[in-house]
Amino acid sequence: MSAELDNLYQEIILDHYKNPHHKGLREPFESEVHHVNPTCGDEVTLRVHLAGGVVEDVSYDSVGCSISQASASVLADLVIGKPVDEAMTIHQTFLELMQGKGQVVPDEDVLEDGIAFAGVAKFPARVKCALLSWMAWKDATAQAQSEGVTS
Amino acid sequence: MSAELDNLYQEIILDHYKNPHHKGLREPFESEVHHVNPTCGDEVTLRVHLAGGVVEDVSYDSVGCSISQASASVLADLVIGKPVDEAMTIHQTFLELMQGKGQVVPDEDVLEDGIAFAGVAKFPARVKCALLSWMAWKDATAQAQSEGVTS
Amino acid sequence: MEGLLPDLDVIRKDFPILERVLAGGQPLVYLDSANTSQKPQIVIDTMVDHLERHNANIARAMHQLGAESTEAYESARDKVAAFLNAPSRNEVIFTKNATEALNLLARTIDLGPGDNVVITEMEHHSNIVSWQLACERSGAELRWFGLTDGGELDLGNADRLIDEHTKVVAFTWVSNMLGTINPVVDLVARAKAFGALSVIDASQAAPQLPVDVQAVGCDFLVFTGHKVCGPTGIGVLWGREALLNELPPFHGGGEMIETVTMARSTYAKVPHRFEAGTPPIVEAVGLGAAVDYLGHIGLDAIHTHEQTITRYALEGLQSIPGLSVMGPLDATQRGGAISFELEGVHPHDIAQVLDSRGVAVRAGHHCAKPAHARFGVQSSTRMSSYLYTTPAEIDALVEALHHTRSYFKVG
Amino acid sequence: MEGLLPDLDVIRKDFPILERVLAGGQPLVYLDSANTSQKPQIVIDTMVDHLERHNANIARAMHQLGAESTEAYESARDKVAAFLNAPSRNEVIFTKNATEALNLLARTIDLGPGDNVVITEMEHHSNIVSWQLACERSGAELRWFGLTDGGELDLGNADRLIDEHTKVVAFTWVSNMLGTINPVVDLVARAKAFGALSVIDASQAAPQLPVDVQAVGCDFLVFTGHKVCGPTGIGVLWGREALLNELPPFHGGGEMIETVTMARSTYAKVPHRFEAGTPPIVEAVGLGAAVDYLGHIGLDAIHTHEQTITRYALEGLQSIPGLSVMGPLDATQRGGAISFELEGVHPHDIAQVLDSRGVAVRAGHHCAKPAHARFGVQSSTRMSSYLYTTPAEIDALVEALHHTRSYFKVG
Ligand SMILES: Cc1ncc(COP(=O)(O)O)c(C=O)c1O
Ligand SMILES: Cc1ncc(COP(=O)(O)O)c(C=O)c1O
Repeated sequence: MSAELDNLYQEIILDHYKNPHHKGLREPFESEVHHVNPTCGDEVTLRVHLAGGVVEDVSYDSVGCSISQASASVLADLVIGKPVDEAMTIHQTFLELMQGKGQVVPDEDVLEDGIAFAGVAKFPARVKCALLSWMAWKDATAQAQSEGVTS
Repeated sequence: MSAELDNLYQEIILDHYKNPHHKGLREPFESEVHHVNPTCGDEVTLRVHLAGGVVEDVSYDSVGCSISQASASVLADLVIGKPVDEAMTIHQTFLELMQGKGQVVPDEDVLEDGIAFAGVAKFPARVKCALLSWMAWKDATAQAQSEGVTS
Repeated sequence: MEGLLPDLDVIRKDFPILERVLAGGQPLVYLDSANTSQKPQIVIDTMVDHLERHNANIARAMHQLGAESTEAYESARDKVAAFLNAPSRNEVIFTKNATEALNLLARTIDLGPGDNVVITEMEHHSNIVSWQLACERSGAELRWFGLTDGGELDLGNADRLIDEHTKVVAFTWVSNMLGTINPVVDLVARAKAFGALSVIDASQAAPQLPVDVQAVGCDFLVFTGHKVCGPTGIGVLWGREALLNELPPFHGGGEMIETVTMARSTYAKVPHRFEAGTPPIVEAVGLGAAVDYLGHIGLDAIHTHEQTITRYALEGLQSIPGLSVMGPLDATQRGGAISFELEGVHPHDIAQVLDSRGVAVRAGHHCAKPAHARFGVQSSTRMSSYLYTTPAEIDALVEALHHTRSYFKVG
Repeated sequence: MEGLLPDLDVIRKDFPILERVLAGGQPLVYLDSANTSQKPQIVIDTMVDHLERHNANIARAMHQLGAESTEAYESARDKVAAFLNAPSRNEVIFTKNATEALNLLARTIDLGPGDNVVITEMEHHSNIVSWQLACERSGAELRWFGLTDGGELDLGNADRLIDEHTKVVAFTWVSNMLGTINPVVDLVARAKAFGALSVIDASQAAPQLPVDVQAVGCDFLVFTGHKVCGPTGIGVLWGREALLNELPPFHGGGEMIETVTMARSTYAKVPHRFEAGTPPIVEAVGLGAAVDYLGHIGLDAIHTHEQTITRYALEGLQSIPGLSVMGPLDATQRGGAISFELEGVHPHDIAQVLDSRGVAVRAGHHCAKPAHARFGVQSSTRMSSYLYTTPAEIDALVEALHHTRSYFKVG
């Protein structure tokens, strides 16, 4: 069992947890969302700043467990500076990994540190933790984009 | 099983069912009630006429099974002409017989034809049928008495 | 007999209660399945396994038992979604029974003075009283389709009943008293034409014919677990996801929330939105096993079996002097519940004599008083078959009815 | 250890799940009983016997199976009435869970603008959101008792909170998060002094201490089956008979009616008034077996056992560096649910590491977000014992918590 546990709590995850990247709420931003994991209460407030079809910044404030915290940090690393389309593809890849019940082999080229979450997919109760900030980011990005269209 | 059944459907019951006594709604009366057995829909409308502490008349109209019909007929036979107190005692005796799960030996002196219902007490689903008009009578009598007090 | 389920003997072995011997050594002839169905061993065993090995609260629990229990509960949702051909698993809400599902809708769909709700005279009380109460609370008007002498919906005045003020059209798919199968696709289309919500009570349909919510096109549909070989304590509300998410919350409590402060709360989306508190977990798991079991036998095959038994029963019943069947007489146009009257003997007394021969039927108003009143009767006797019913059991019923007549010396 | 149940080993044998072996060969250490309790064999067997031999719908069915099923269901009502020392069996209403029982009251007790409802900050969401929704619908005001730093009700401003406009005072007997046992007799008296109805949430009390509604003097009390060794899908609303019969109907449907016409209906008295539709029959039967089981062991003995285990657990937990227990620290003043924080490790992560050692606890807000907010935390870890818990299991917890600290390299 300890092997399974180590597989869940990979060093990379614990590092991101202890030293989260891009954490804190920053300006400018086009949209801000607040997402909650209703079952456990983990929360994230997340802002997106888009410019010229590129994810210029993702900033966030969050409370939660190591998995949800580390995953926000990895998300920010992965999408900041990427074209929105490409970021969405990364999102999709991460989602598939999480929903794959441990059967999906992660693509390190796309997910970089995100591959450390492969072990999480085997713990259904923790998948929601890992996805919290990713869902928030998708939601915020959709809002920012529709802002752009209507304004 | 046929013995049990014959025990339920005693000749006396079937006779009262085919030729109910005192049936039909009559005047005068001090109170009229309508009782329903919600589970099966059996219904009785029952009137009570009291005078000088005596049950002068009980008249009724009812739809229902052999047990509920026969029991209304036997009730009317038993209580008409009796002092209210004595009628209440008969009511109590009948109630105890019905709720006795077949363990109570009926007192023929008090219940007369009512002793035929001893077999019903073994069929919990039918006890309500046997009690429908008796409960209506008790209710109507209480109303007639309180009418008497207040008027 | 052509049309019976091929392995009827084997199927009967799946139901332990069918081996029950009743008072006087009478074998059980269970013809009360429209009231509640019997349970196959696989449903009972699945529940026992859950209670003995996987029991834990769901969603909230982070441990292995919690994960197992949640997985079992949520996969029951998947099974029910497949059973109904629902577009999304989120559309399947577990309730306590069909009654709760109907009341949930009657409590949460917004109604007001000037609005109307259309039901039918052949509804089960659960699909009448729930809307009566909703109309009383809101000031909306309750209207209903009457019935023809043949026991079908009288659609003659449909154009006057359903109008632009109609908010809900709620009707049963199969009548639990008359057996009538209603033209649900047509009724849904009539509701839709006026922008009204359609609510189908599939409590008697789900056990015996394929239910495909997408093919029917309705907005909401309910059924109850204990009539589809599942346990009591579980029912299903299905609804279109967008519509469900627009409804206000029903019960407040655990799991239906997004966040709670003392001052105010926000609510989760479906299905959790309507599953406040600890849900009927082992019951949902049992229901999942039940719909799997039915799916394995095949709803088409079950439907054919029911029609075959029903045809045979209609013939047998009509051979009895003084017996009149209520509702459609064509077995292909009806479900497997057959209510009847027998001249000179009250339904209670019929049921009692039948019971002394081990034949279990229902007597009374079957929670359909208005339909009884429509036909001028106060109560009736009802036999209802299911996938385990054999022609020999129908023979036993018919013979017991002959005996009833002679017992009460009628005719 | 003095105070433990004498035959603890024998009692543990009654619970088949306690023999479960989890991943990695770890034996199960189930410390999540405040979330849901495990089920003794007798409860499971009683349910199986019902399903395999006596299954039928109740009340409506006139046949032998129907009589047996009705008898089983109604005698469960007698057992629950005895369990609560209720003056009348009619006062016991079977619901689906505690949440439904609370919502039933919140939907049917008449409230209006100018009225107020008083709850507390330590309630489970089911006893908060139900009243929030009722106040939103009716325009009544929601008020609440705050908490002291020690996790008790702050009764300091009781005289301002409860006043002549108070219609309902609803509170938990035992907190599911802090463990606090509230002064229920005092609170009931305060409500009564202003003519307000008192509603007690006994979901955490009923499993572990004797509940006597007459001694407490409250108007309504609820609890949930799955926490008292019964199945899911069943809960209880108890209320004074006269009060219950004055409440308007809740759900409309089968069995709650007196008579139904299309135009209007009249309603039965309690208990049927509030049991619309086919009730959770086998679940009530299981609950009956469960309260019998608890009664046989004795609620006083169970209470002593819980206090003994709680005292031992409080000692063990407080020996862990960085661990702080929330709520009362005196085992005689609290129930068996102990929530705590461990510096530097999030509750999810604690629960995960504990789970890898077979120790099942709950992590999160335990459906008590406001109580967490009051103490400035977003979530906590909760261990909760029951009559089958051993001191050795507490040792396993404590050891696993030490391991958690070293795993996450804290301290
Ligand atoms: C204090 C308290 N009240 C109410 C509930 C709700 O019980 P249920 O989820 O069974 O409705 C619970 C348990 O979850 C509880 O601990
Ligand atoms: C047509 C119909 N609707 C609704 C119901 C109510 O189902 P339940 O009692 O399980 O809520 C029934 C069965 O009793 C029924 O036959």
